[in-house]
Amino acid sequence: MTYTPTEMMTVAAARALKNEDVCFVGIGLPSAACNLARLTHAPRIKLIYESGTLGTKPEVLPLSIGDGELCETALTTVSVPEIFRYWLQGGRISVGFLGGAQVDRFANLNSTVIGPYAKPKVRLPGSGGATEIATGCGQIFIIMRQGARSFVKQLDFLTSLGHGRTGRERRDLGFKTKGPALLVSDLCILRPDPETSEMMVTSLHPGISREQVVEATGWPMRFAEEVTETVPPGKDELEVLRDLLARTAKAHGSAEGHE
Amino acid sequence: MTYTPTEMMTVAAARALKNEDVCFVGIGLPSAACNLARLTHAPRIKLIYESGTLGTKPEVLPLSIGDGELCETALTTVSVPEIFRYWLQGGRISVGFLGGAQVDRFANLNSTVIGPYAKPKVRLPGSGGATEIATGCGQIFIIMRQGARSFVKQLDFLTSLGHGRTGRERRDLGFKTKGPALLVSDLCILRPDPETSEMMVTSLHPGISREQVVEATGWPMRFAEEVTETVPPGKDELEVLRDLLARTAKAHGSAEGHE
Amino acid sequence: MEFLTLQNAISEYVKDGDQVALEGFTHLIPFAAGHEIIRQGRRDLTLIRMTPDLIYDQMIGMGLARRLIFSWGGNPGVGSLHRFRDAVERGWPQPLEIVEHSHAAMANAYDAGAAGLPCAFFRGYRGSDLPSVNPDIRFVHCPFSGEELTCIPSLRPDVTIIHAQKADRAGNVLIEGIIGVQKEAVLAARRAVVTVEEIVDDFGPRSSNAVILPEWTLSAVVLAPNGAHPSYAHGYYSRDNAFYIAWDDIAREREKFQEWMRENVLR
Amino acid sequence: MEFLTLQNAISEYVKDGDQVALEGFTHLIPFAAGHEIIRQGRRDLTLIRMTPDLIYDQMIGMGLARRLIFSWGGNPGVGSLHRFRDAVERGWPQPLEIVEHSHAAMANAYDAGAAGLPCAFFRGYRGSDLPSVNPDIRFVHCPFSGEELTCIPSLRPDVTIIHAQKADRAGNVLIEGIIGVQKEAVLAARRAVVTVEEIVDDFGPRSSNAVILPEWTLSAVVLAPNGAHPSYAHGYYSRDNAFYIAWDDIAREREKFQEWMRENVLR
Repeated sequence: MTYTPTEMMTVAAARALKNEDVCFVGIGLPSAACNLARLTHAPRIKLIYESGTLGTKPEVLPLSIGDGELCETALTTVSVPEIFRYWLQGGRISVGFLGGAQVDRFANLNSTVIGPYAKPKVRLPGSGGATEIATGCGQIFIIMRQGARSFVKQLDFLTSLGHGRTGRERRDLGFKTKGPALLVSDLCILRPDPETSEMMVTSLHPGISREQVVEATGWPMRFAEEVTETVPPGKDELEVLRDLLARTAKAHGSAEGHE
Repeated sequence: MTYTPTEMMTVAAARALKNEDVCFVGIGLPSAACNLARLTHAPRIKLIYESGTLGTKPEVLPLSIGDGELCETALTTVSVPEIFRYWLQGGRISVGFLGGAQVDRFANLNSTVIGPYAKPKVRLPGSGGATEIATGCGQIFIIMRQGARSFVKQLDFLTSLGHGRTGRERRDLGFKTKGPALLVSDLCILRPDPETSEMMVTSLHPGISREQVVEATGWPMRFAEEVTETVPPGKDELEVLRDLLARTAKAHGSAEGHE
Repeated sequence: MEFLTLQNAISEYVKDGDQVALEGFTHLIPFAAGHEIIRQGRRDLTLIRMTPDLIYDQMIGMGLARRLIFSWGGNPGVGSLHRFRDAVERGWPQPLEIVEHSHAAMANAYDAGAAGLPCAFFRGYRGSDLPSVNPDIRFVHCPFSGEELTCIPSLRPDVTIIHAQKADRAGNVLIEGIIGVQKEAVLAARRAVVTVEEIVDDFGPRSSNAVILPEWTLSAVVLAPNGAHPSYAHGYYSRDNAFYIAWDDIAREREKFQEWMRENVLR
Repeated sequence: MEFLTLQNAISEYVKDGDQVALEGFTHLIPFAAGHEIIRQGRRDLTLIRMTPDLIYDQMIGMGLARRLIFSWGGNPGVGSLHRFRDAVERGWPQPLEIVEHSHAAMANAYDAGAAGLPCAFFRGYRGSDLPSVNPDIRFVHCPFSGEELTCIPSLRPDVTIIHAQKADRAGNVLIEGIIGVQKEAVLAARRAVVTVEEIVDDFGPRSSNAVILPEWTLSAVVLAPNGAHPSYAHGYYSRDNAFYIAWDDIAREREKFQEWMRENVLR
């Protein structure tokens, strides 16, 4: 069964989630991955959106972080200060999903500006919940399309701490949380080197060469000793994902729904 | 119509409350006074109990600060942290009612211990909400039975700040709230001297002599230049109060209900 | 609390130069009130919102704002807020000073404002570049554990405006669904205006812990049915996601934006 | 979360020497759980409660407590807690170390614990003698306004036990009415046990903002009908005010108290 790179990326991210996880979900690809996991191998996963919805089970993916669907299908809905104070800062979240316009080799993220902050070439939306999600969740999964402009040697701005600019800052600041443990792109899967915390390719998606990955990376990409091939999306995974996206597109009156 | 000293005290306190007031109500006499005001001249007064009930209209007086009656007749009920953070500390309360085992000439209150703190002769319940009610409400009304053991020269412990041990501490600490503006006893009504903040008798209840008040006070009691006689409880005030206490006693299966 | 028309509420309670917070976290965004502010041509406003959203994109594009305090400036699920970007990137129609925070920081700052505190203490920003561009972000130590904590000034808007489902005849306001930071934003503000979908005699049977703002915490209550569109009102109408998608094209070019505002807001 | 009998929940989750919080602000006080702790003879407990109430009067009188963290130690509307007084005034049945706070302080300390912070910042205690007898009360300055604020350690009990109206089959817990500090006390604790009036298939139609503790925040849920008596459960039974009044006489004398406990709790 044929599939798109985005589908491969979404499925690979979904597979990393477990029934026991309590997930802080962002809109877009993370929302697709988390709900795909919930609708396939992890029916008991708990999804939390920063709009305050606890244990939500949306039928269609939200366009916004606060769509009514999230509240109507939630166990309950609390205030936004409570979500950030009792639930995120309180250490109740096991996995936080993040993305951004730029990521560096130590999985630090930029979602603030391209160019200088005072005079940006592109003003991006900014942190939202990301800055504290990055440090408050048990571990962080990053899901991003890979390219030389997004996988950069040097971030224009560090919005959300990964492992730090040298890979040591997170440890030095004394965080008990793991930080970025997984980065899934449309080309491959990366995990941090246990020693240096530099993200290394541990799995290539089917049909993707090391050269393609190197070309799509703004720093000299490292590969793990053993690089496996990502298991392609299964028929059931694709069917559930496509149904979900079709329902979503129909609901939002757009071709892409959550994109 | 004859009446008891307690009834005089309760009625006098009730009269000081206005429709516009938002009251932080304690159990016992304050609760009786606030609800008497609500059932007579101040039907629009807002009553808040520290158990989290906003705008409550109890049919019978609560025995405890958290009786179900308070919640069932409230506009809504919030958490206890919210009551103290958003409502009291947030500056939303115009009048706080307090009492205690001991009061001094500057209307500081002791509800903690009789005797030394480390080895108390009598261990009293303690602050409860009082310490922050004393400083957080727009003004404080105190309602207490008067006697040489309760109106003392020197507090064994200062639980709740009135105007301070010398009458200047409240001002020096920079509080914007007024502090004790009224003290109603079973003998008289006291208000602070605008200069020294010492509580002075401004009104004697009918039939009470200056000598009786002096005898029932542990410090040389001062009298205002003009001391009036408290208007005795009216027929309607007494009927409403007695009905309320009768309903209450019946509901709690005790002779005294709220006492 | 007084019941007012939208026009009178805005003219009485929103002044030039005010710090204004129109809150509503995706849900219950007070668009009708924002449009009235635009029609009345307020100037030099400091706009406060966690997510500026389309309503601030419109107010910024119409030149009402001198300053923006925010934490996420995008079109949710769609992309950029083009008017916000044009103001920050090219100073059109006028330069926009930004005070940038994270969601956690804004939520804590509203909470601290509602609690009457001068500042909020939380665990945030560590390892991020944001403190280097926002001097309002300081760090203090817990006197017991020694842990470094983050401290920012509380938010105390001159006026907060929110939209809610219902008011009763007394002017008490009931909010349901995604409640966001509305209660905190109202309690943190000097003045508060609430637009509502409907005014009912009585809220009737309800949870004893329903989210209700007592009338004595509000300056004015305004009947404004559909007042949150294209945002939504839980139990009344759903989010107009198609419009949020369409806004991307409407707001991309200055002229098209201005024409749309003339046609749909100003007249 | 696991569904357990009361006996198994207490033996598994309450250990000698633990910091234990049985919360419930007048409403929903977990008496049944407290009685089971007494039957199992736990020792050296640090008891945490804003209002010790009759349940801690009983636990203190039975010699379970080494230390008490509290803010109001009376019998509401009745008078003294005689067992508490006997322990503090005469060290019977054993000396009781007290850590004394105000309600505002305790509420803020639970809130800070739930928020994962090491300490709570609020405006309190100024002008009172309490800071002179409680070294845990410190003062810090707001870095922006310079205002002096109060700082106390957050409460992080080893185990919190509360009583609630309902659990569903998954173990989620619904609380209604006077909710007190129960949610904060549970989220601040390392372990949490909830006793409930009933277990239902599904909570059914409810406010979208109902106060619910997800099962994954709890260690154990226990079916314990009438488990709050003589306190009450909103919607199930009301407060036994007559018993609270009668307790004054039962607890006044050591022998009468011990006999009552033997007759009504131990057997």
